[in-house]
Amino acid sequence: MDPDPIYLDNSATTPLAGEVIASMEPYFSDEYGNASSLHRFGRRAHAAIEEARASLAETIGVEPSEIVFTSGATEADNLAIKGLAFAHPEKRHIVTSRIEHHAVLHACRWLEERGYEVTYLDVDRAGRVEPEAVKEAIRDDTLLVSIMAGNNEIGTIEPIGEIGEICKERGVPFHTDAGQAYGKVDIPAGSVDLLSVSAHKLNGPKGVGFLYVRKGIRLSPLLSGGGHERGLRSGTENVPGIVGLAAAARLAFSERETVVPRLRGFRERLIEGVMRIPGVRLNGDRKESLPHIVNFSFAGIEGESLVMRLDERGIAASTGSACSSPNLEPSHVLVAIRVPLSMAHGSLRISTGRQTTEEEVDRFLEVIPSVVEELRAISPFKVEG
Amino acid sequence: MDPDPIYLDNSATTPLAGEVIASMEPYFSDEYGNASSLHRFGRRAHAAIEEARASLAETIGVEPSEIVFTSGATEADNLAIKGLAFAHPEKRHIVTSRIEHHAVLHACRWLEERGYEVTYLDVDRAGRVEPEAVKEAIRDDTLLVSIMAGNNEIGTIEPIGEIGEICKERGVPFHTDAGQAYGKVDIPAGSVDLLSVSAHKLNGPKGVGFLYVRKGIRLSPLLSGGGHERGLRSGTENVPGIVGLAAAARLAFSERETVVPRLRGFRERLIEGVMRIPGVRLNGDRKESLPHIVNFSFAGIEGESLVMRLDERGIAASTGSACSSPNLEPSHVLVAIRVPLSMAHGSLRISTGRQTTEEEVDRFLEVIPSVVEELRAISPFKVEG
Amino acid sequence: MMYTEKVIEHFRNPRNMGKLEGYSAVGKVGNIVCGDVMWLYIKVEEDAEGREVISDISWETFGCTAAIATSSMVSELAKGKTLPEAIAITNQDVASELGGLPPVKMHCSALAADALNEAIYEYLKGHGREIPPVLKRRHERLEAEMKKLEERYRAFLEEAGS
Amino acid sequence: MMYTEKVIEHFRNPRNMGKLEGYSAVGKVGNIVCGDVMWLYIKVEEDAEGREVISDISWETFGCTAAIATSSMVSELAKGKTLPEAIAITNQDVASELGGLPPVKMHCSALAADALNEAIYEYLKGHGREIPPVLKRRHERLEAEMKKLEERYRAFLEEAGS
Ligand SMILES: Cc1ncc(COP(=O)(O)O)c(C=O)c1O
Ligand SMILES: Cc1ncc(COP(=O)(O)O)c(C=O)c1O
Repeated sequence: MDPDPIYLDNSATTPLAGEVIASMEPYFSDEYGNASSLHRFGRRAHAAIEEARASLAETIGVEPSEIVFTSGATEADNLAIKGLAFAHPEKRHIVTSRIEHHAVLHACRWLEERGYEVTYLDVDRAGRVEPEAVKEAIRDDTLLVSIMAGNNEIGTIEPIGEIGEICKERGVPFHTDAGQAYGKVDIPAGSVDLLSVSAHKLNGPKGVGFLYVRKGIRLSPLLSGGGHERGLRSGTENVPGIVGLAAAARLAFSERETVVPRLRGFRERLIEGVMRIPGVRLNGDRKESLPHIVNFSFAGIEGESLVMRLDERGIAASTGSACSSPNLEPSHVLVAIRVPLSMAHGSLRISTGRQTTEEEVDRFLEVIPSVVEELRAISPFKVEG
Repeated sequence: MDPDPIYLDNSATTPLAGEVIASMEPYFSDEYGNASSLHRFGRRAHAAIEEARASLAETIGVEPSEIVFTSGATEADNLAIKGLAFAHPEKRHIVTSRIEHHAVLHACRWLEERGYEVTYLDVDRAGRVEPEAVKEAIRDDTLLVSIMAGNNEIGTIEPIGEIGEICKERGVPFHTDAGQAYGKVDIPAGSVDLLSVSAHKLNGPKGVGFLYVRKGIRLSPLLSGGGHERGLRSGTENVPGIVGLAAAARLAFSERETVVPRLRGFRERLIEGVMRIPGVRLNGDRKESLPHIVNFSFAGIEGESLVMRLDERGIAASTGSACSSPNLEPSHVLVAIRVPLSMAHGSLRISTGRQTTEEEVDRFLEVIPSVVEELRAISPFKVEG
Repeated sequence: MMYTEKVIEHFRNPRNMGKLEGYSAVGKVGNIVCGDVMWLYIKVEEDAEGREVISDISWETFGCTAAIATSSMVSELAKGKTLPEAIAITNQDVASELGGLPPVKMHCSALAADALNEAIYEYLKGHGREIPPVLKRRHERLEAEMKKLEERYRAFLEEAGS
Repeated sequence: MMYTEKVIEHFRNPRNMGKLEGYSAVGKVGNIVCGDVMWLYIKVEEDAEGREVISDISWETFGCTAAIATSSMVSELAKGKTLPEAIAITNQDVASELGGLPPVKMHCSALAADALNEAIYEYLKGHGREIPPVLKRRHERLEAEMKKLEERYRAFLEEAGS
């Protein structure tokens, strides 16, 4: 095994930044109060949460009272979709796309099983939702439009601003899952009503995130109880997690101007390097992409074994292959952008992060041709050199 | 201000134990993988979670596959109650008690607003639910019985074993909220079908907990998505949190035989000391109680100002007074056990923890009479000495 | 919920607390149901120019931090004031002087201003004097509120089963 | 999902991989739809006692870690075996020899045993020999499964819009 593994799976999760750990530590065993408590421990916890709320609100230019803390983007997505459904039972139709994260798709499916109609919009071969298609899909009984800000598998950025304007015109709430996009690209929060974020995609802690809920949008809570978060999400607040989320966001936004161009550079370098290998396809859009995600397909080999072979060589990446999924079907995103099934099986997602170095990218580019060659050597499908 | 504040609000939340922090640290920036990832980072995270799951299962004598990780007891309670409701829409009746935690009560109320019928069982003056009352309340369309293991305000322990047997006979699923009882008293997990736990009540981290779901009990997820936790609770697993939860549980169970008697001793000492003050009432049961919680009412004074005065003197405690609650009503638990309203306003909850010392208890007993006296001096209601 | 420094300071060192010896009148407001009861004692004397002033004042309060701090503050604001000046003290004045109160606690500052009103009302009534319309209106509103509360009190106690 | 050490070891150092020169028969199983395709080559020769044995074996596999490891393992298990012995190798044997497979991956071990069966079936058929009933049954089951998969494949591709 390689002594110093190279982590290129930052869209799955990220290491905690040193600054983030440092921000959380005081809240473990010193300032450990419950933010609802009256005494000094409670007041300090409360102040820490409100400070975090204010600084997160600032990153997207909204009011602190519009930020609802959750356990992550999955909960934020579910709260947005099911929470809106429970609050407006007369609206029975949802518009979303075929390439949403499972948190959105399966929340929609859950409602479908309970009698809702869901329009799953097609995307083009780059993975882009057509704003006109959203316009056509909206009906009088449309509860919600949910289109992600940037795709977690292929990186494609969606036209959130345009879709938001359409929704505003039609008076339909618009939710965007910004699980991958937040902190990486500009999100026109003024165009959205609901927005999901997860800390651990951002060098923040796992198990915490937030949902931005525009003032005036009415949701029913999924987690009822003590009335925390203005009654929208009960449960003792995860103070260190919330503080860590805010620290991670502050870090991401303060570093954006240096980190994002670096990641874009890595992405271009990766595309150039990998596309030299024969029988390779770039999945997604070369330009309109999140900076940190790039997705390839390799003819003749299967993605799970590719990831495992890379792991043997000390490189952590991921795949949308059927063999890597619990239901043994290839990625719905790759299918939606019409990657041929054989190629969908051979997909590889590389995602960089703030800690990724040029040496690591180059080491990957050095290793990948031989790994592909080895696996093709034992494959019955031969690829022209 | 007192330089070394005394924390006697351990039923609100607890400081992280040193062992727990140490167990979590490796998962922040070294073993930071997503437990769903194929590569070594993912495999190690996965192994850590499964180890935690197995060790938690062992504490209550169940199968690892019966443990579902959540963001805390509030989520566990909601998943048990709403999750069961969504999976069994034909059952429209719930049995619970008047003294449940708000997470249970408000989840029930949420269903009530959607057409469910809920029987809120009365309790006796000690806060005990009568098993016979449960038997009488069960109907053919009863979805669930939910009775807490131990009360978070007054400490009363409920007859979970007996209630569980009744539910078993009648074929009705039985949920118990063990948010306060887990790790403190024996819980006959064999008698329950669903059981909620929160880590931060146990010197573990905030934002993580679990729901035990007996094999064969069918729930519909509240958080749909990537299919984590056997499809019952999606969202990237909070690896450090889960590891910390297991470490906290291990610690609690390994120390139980020394810590619990110590806390019981503190409780007796507190009762003896405080009852010497005139115009004091013990709320709850002197014997059948969780070891760490004791609740008093002081005639003629209001609880919020009592807590604030104690805070001035460096002691952190809590109250069920109306003034301390967002809806300005006194604790539903104190009302349910028929504490006269004037006394309900003057309640004080003291809750000790593993880090509490005898010196701290004695310091509280030294301070409390003068604080009570001060507040009575400015109160229009005079108490006979 | 956050209290200002000023609230905390008055809570810690309340001014004019206790029962006043030889008071001219007492205003009793609040109800044990909602958990705030305030008794405000005033002593009214004529000053050198023959105007009636609140020469001394004190209070007894059963209530939260905010209730105690507003009791203390209203007593400071009213002390030495002529009756017309004292009548003009609003709950907004009390809250502002304390640097503001958490929204959920604003009713406590109302209670303090009400207690002052009631004390003056009782004083004027006891001396067979004419009651200014504003004072009378407030007194009637308070009586009505008290009645409502008592009804709620009954319902509450029945629900509580005692 | 956890692989055993043995699976990882075979995945890392697969035995008998590649295309066999001068093979007697090849068994082709799997389908690109489900993402696992295995071609198993055998060379059949008579041993000193005149029995037909699998004197050499190799494979080419498109598939996951488990598919590659089971390919390697089945080739080791079958090498040097007489045809009846080789026919007797089950997918359970393959999985057990690897120390077990994750539940979701058990179908990969089936694939490896199937490929061996198919290769022997093709060998016997190619030489005009009688096919043992067990082999024939399996062959027919595989054909039926393949047809079903191809139908699903069509539906899948249509759904994918290409
Ligand atoms: C786009 C997107 N949405 C939602 C999620 C869910 O986030 P979490 O697993 O933190 O709940 C993820 C990551 O898994 C994501 O990439
Ligand atoms: C008995 C009981 N149940 C549930 C909860 C809720 O736990 P959490 O706030 O961690 O979700 C608590 C504590 O707040 C509790 O004491």
